[in-house]
Amino acid sequence: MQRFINDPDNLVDETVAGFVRAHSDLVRLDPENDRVVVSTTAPRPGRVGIVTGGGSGHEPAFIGYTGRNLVDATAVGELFSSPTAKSFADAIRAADGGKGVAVLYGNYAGDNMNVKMAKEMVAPDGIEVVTVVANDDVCSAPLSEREKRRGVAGEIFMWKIGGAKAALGGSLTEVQAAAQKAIDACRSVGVGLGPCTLPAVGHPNFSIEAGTMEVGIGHHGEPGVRVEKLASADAVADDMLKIVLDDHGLEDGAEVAVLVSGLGATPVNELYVLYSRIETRLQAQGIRVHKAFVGNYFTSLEMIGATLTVMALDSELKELLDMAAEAPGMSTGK
Amino acid sequence: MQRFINDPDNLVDETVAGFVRAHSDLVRLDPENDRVVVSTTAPRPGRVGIVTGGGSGHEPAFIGYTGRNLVDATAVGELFSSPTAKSFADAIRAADGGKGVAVLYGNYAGDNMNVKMAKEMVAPDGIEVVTVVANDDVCSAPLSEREKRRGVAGEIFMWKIGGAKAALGGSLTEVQAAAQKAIDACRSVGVGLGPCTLPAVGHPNFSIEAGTMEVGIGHHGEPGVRVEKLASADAVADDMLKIVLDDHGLEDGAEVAVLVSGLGATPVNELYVLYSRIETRLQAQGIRVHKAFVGNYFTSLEMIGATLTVMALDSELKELLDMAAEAPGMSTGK
Amino acid sequence: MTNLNATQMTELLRIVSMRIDEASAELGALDGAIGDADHGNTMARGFAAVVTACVEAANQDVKAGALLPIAGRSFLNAVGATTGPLYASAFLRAGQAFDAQQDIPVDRLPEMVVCFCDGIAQRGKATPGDKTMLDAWGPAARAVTEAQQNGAGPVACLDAALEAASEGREATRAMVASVGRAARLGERSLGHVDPGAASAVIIIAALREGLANLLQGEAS
Amino acid sequence: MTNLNATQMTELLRIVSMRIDEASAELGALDGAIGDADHGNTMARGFAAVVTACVEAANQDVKAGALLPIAGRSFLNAVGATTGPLYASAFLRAGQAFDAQQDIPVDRLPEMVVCFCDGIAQRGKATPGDKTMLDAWGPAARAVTEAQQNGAGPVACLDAALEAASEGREATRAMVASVGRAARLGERSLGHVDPGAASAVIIIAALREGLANLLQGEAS
Ligand SMILES: Nc1ncnc2c1ncn2[C@@H]1O[C@H](COP(=O)(O)OP(=O)(O)O)[C@@H](O)[C@H]1O
Ligand SMILES: Nc1ncnc2c1ncn2[C@@H]1O[C@H](COP(=O)(O)OP(=O)(O)O)[C@@H](O)[C@H]1O
Ligand SMILES: [Mg+2]
Ligand SMILES: [Mg+2]
Ligand SMILES: [Mg+2]
Ligand SMILES: [Mg+2]
Repeated sequence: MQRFINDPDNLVDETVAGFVRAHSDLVRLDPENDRVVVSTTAPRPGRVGIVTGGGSGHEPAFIGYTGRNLVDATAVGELFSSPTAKSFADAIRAADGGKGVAVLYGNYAGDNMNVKMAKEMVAPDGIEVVTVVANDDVCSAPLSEREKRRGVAGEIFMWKIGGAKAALGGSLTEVQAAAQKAIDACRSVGVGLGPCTLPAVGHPNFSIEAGTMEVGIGHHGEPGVRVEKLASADAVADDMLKIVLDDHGLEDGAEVAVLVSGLGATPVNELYVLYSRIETRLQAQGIRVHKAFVGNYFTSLEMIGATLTVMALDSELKELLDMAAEAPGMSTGK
Repeated sequence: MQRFINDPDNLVDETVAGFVRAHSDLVRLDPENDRVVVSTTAPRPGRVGIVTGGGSGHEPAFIGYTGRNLVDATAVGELFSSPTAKSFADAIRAADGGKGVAVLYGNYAGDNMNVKMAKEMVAPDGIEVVTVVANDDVCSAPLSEREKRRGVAGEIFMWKIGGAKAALGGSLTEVQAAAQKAIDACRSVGVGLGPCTLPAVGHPNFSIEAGTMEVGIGHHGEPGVRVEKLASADAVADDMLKIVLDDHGLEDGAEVAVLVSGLGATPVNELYVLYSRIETRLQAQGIRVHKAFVGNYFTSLEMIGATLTVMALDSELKELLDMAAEAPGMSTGK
Repeated sequence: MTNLNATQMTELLRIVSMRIDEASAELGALDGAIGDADHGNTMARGFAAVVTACVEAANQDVKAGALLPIAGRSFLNAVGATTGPLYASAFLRAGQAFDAQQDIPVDRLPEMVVCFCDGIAQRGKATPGDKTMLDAWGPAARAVTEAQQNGAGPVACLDAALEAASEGREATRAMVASVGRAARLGERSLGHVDPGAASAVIIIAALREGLANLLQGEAS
Repeated sequence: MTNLNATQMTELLRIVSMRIDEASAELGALDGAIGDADHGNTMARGFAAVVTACVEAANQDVKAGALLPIAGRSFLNAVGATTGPLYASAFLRAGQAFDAQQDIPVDRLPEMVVCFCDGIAQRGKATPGDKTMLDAWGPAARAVTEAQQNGAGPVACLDAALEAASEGREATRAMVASVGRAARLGERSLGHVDPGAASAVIIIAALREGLANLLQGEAS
């Protein structure tokens, strides 16, 4: 395992410690809970609070999206494990500015249960809590069972939109509706070329044979829907886009935001190669890219591979997406 | 080779194509030369132009630092190869706003020669050109022969400072002096845990045995000064910091900027683990971190490893560093 | 011995923790095949926290019945994950069945299996055949109830639970996961043992081992 | 045959390009050991561009002497890198030695080696023993001059150049690099052949091969 690790059991604590020190202009640690990262702008009195949380190992997600006009407080879990209910609850308390809190998180059994328990825990504090559950990962269930799909990189768009709506003074219901609309408009797919290793386990989770790729892989290495011969970048881009668009049903003239994220060990230049092809094909179908994000936005330790997320935009989503936001993992808009 | 590649010979062109499409709000392709990326804010009439350039495979460097208050035009080379003299010359022309152009690049034989030839090429255009050569890589030569050292991630600080000085209306001499001051104040070191592969070659450049690490590695995989047993993250951080500080001679009370960059395949969370230790040790020595950057800022394809850069700050460098800048690879300041 | 006091109960849980820890790599590998490889870590971390909390509580001289909610909260706060809420609910349910002011009657210890099953089912809402830990806990709970009705002693009850849980674990191989992380695998989950079912078997085996040790220690 | 026309000169360069291309993996491996593995790619790309440009120029009916600066510029614009300026200067220097209005006298072809050496030395400012391509081109150039003085024919001159360049290449093993990318290696560059010296030998061998082919073709 060629990695920079001390004791694997301390990896998450050390990550969070380094993170809040490196970005002390944008975030701080919750004084009550060192598994909760809070924006220096939070809580915002009179504004809806935005909370998320998830397992570690996806950096800059989840903590990296804590910041101005984005997420107010983020609960941090062990590697690939949901945060505790208590951490979600403390994040909710930290984000609460008196107008309620929207918890925007991904559809995993653990997160579902822990968020639910967190809601119960903060009920005595009188904090009104709503949730939006990201389920953008197309290959994880058929469209007819969308509620079973995993949440993946589309969560970033959900946070961005929810954060912007809250910053504009939207009510709890309005923020929830905007975040829901954002994730409803997102479709994602992942392709894996190489596995990742949980340091405490010490060897890869799973294996991807050299010369093959796993289409539809989850961003913890959950197996995909097809194992195929490794194809060219263009063929992979076409395949990803087809998976996303077949599910999406966009019309000619549609406008979209596109996110191509590396999974951790794919060279950044290759993400641009994928993006170039994706934009070409979108254009050919009469779909306009309003805004693109290309880079390591939502990783899976040192997995080799990439994810594609396409969010369909209407004028409201466009305006919210374009609004300035500043966080360690994403600084966008003016 | 588990990579997203079409024809390896087209990789650079496809990268640049994807890059300018994804970031069309910030950059465009030079209409004369598709190996030159130009900021949408360039040329800035009455301002000194900032140019850089280097081999590909380091994304977001070099192209990613083209943008507002940063680099005006960037020449793009093949993977790990200096751009052509013509590309440097075209970048100089694209950046020229009538007040001269500062070419801020790294100390490699090819870049030195190609920049020199480019200067000759633009002489007939009447563009005044000065150069600053980054040589921040401590392990690549003894301090007494600093002019022989390679330029590595310290280049980012050099661009940031030079770009800010130019934006403030500094003269060509002032911009050159500020960039020179920045790189003089930088020390960097790299540690490699795993090799990288040029797609046209098809197998790794070099090998790093499992369980070992290469201290002082160059960011093209140029061998380091020591091959050692892979140590803990803290021990690696201490070693890197010692190499940098022994060379630097900072005083108690000094203020610094710190950049910890991944080399391409190291999980982002581990960079924060390294950073946490580095800040702890700096503090213990009475050195204050004014600003930190942690992430994949200057990579080497899918090399496993990290680099540390420490820049000593005075009030001028601090002010220039803090100035707002916006480019695909770095968005900082307000 | 008719009752287990807090120290003895802690000792039981320490054995569970030890056995889970030993199996952690194996559980990680099972989870790696159809999930995300962290099941060994989360279970080991959770039970380690349970033991720490119980040792502390036992030192404060509480009754064994009071350990169960303490164990539940410590598991929940230590790991989160899917197993955090599930085993927290398991322990809390057991806490409801036993009086916090009393030690735990040895004869009733096997009821913990039934409580665990109920707590997990209630929190996780999985149904039998979903390929989860419930496919081990469910048969184990039924086996305990049946054995108790037949007048079996506590170790024999746990023996029955262990056998049923092991069969349940093996049966998960033939199931297609339909809740939890592996649910997205569809047919590809076939042939793999569910990691949560595997750890359930280890817990029951460790409870049986611990109880037998305690009774034997007393007998000798 | 007394002169090489543009088509024949292009043919010579095509053979150089072919041989460099064949050796590209090997050159990459040599560069990988002490540098950054791109030397094979850059040389192959550079000479491919040279051939393309020369074919085009030869079709426009220029004289062979005019090909040399065209080759230099095309190499420079194709690859950049370290080799771009060095081989561009090499070709440009050769261009100065031959009249652009004339074809290239066969007897004088070996002078290209001397010109290459001078152009590379002037641009790169390396000194002998620095472990660069100059440690092959330098001995080769001296061998050509000496052979010419002894009245050797053009193929024999290139034979002498090839032998001297090969020895020079082998000698780089014992050198510690002090310019170029490998310079930062210090002692660790010892024992490795310099990739630039290795490609220089291939160029000279290909020139000799090409010239011998042309002369033989004429003789038969
Ligand atoms: N709803 C549920 N009810 C009962 N058990 C569940 C449920 N969802 C998941 N599980 C169990 O959890 C196990 C996985 O636990 P673990 O790996 O620790 O968490 P995660 O899936 O969050 O990584 C599965 O093997 C399965 O037995
Ligand atoms: N100043 C110099 N003069 C002559 N040759 C040089 C000089 N610097 C480097 N070289 C040669 O260049 C070769 C490396 O070329 P190449 O790998 O193509 O470029 P880069 O080093 O930029 O990757 C070295 O093996 C060496 O022979
Ligand atoms: Mg998990
Ligand atoms: Mg190179
Ligand atoms: Mg798991
Ligand atoms: Mg090279």
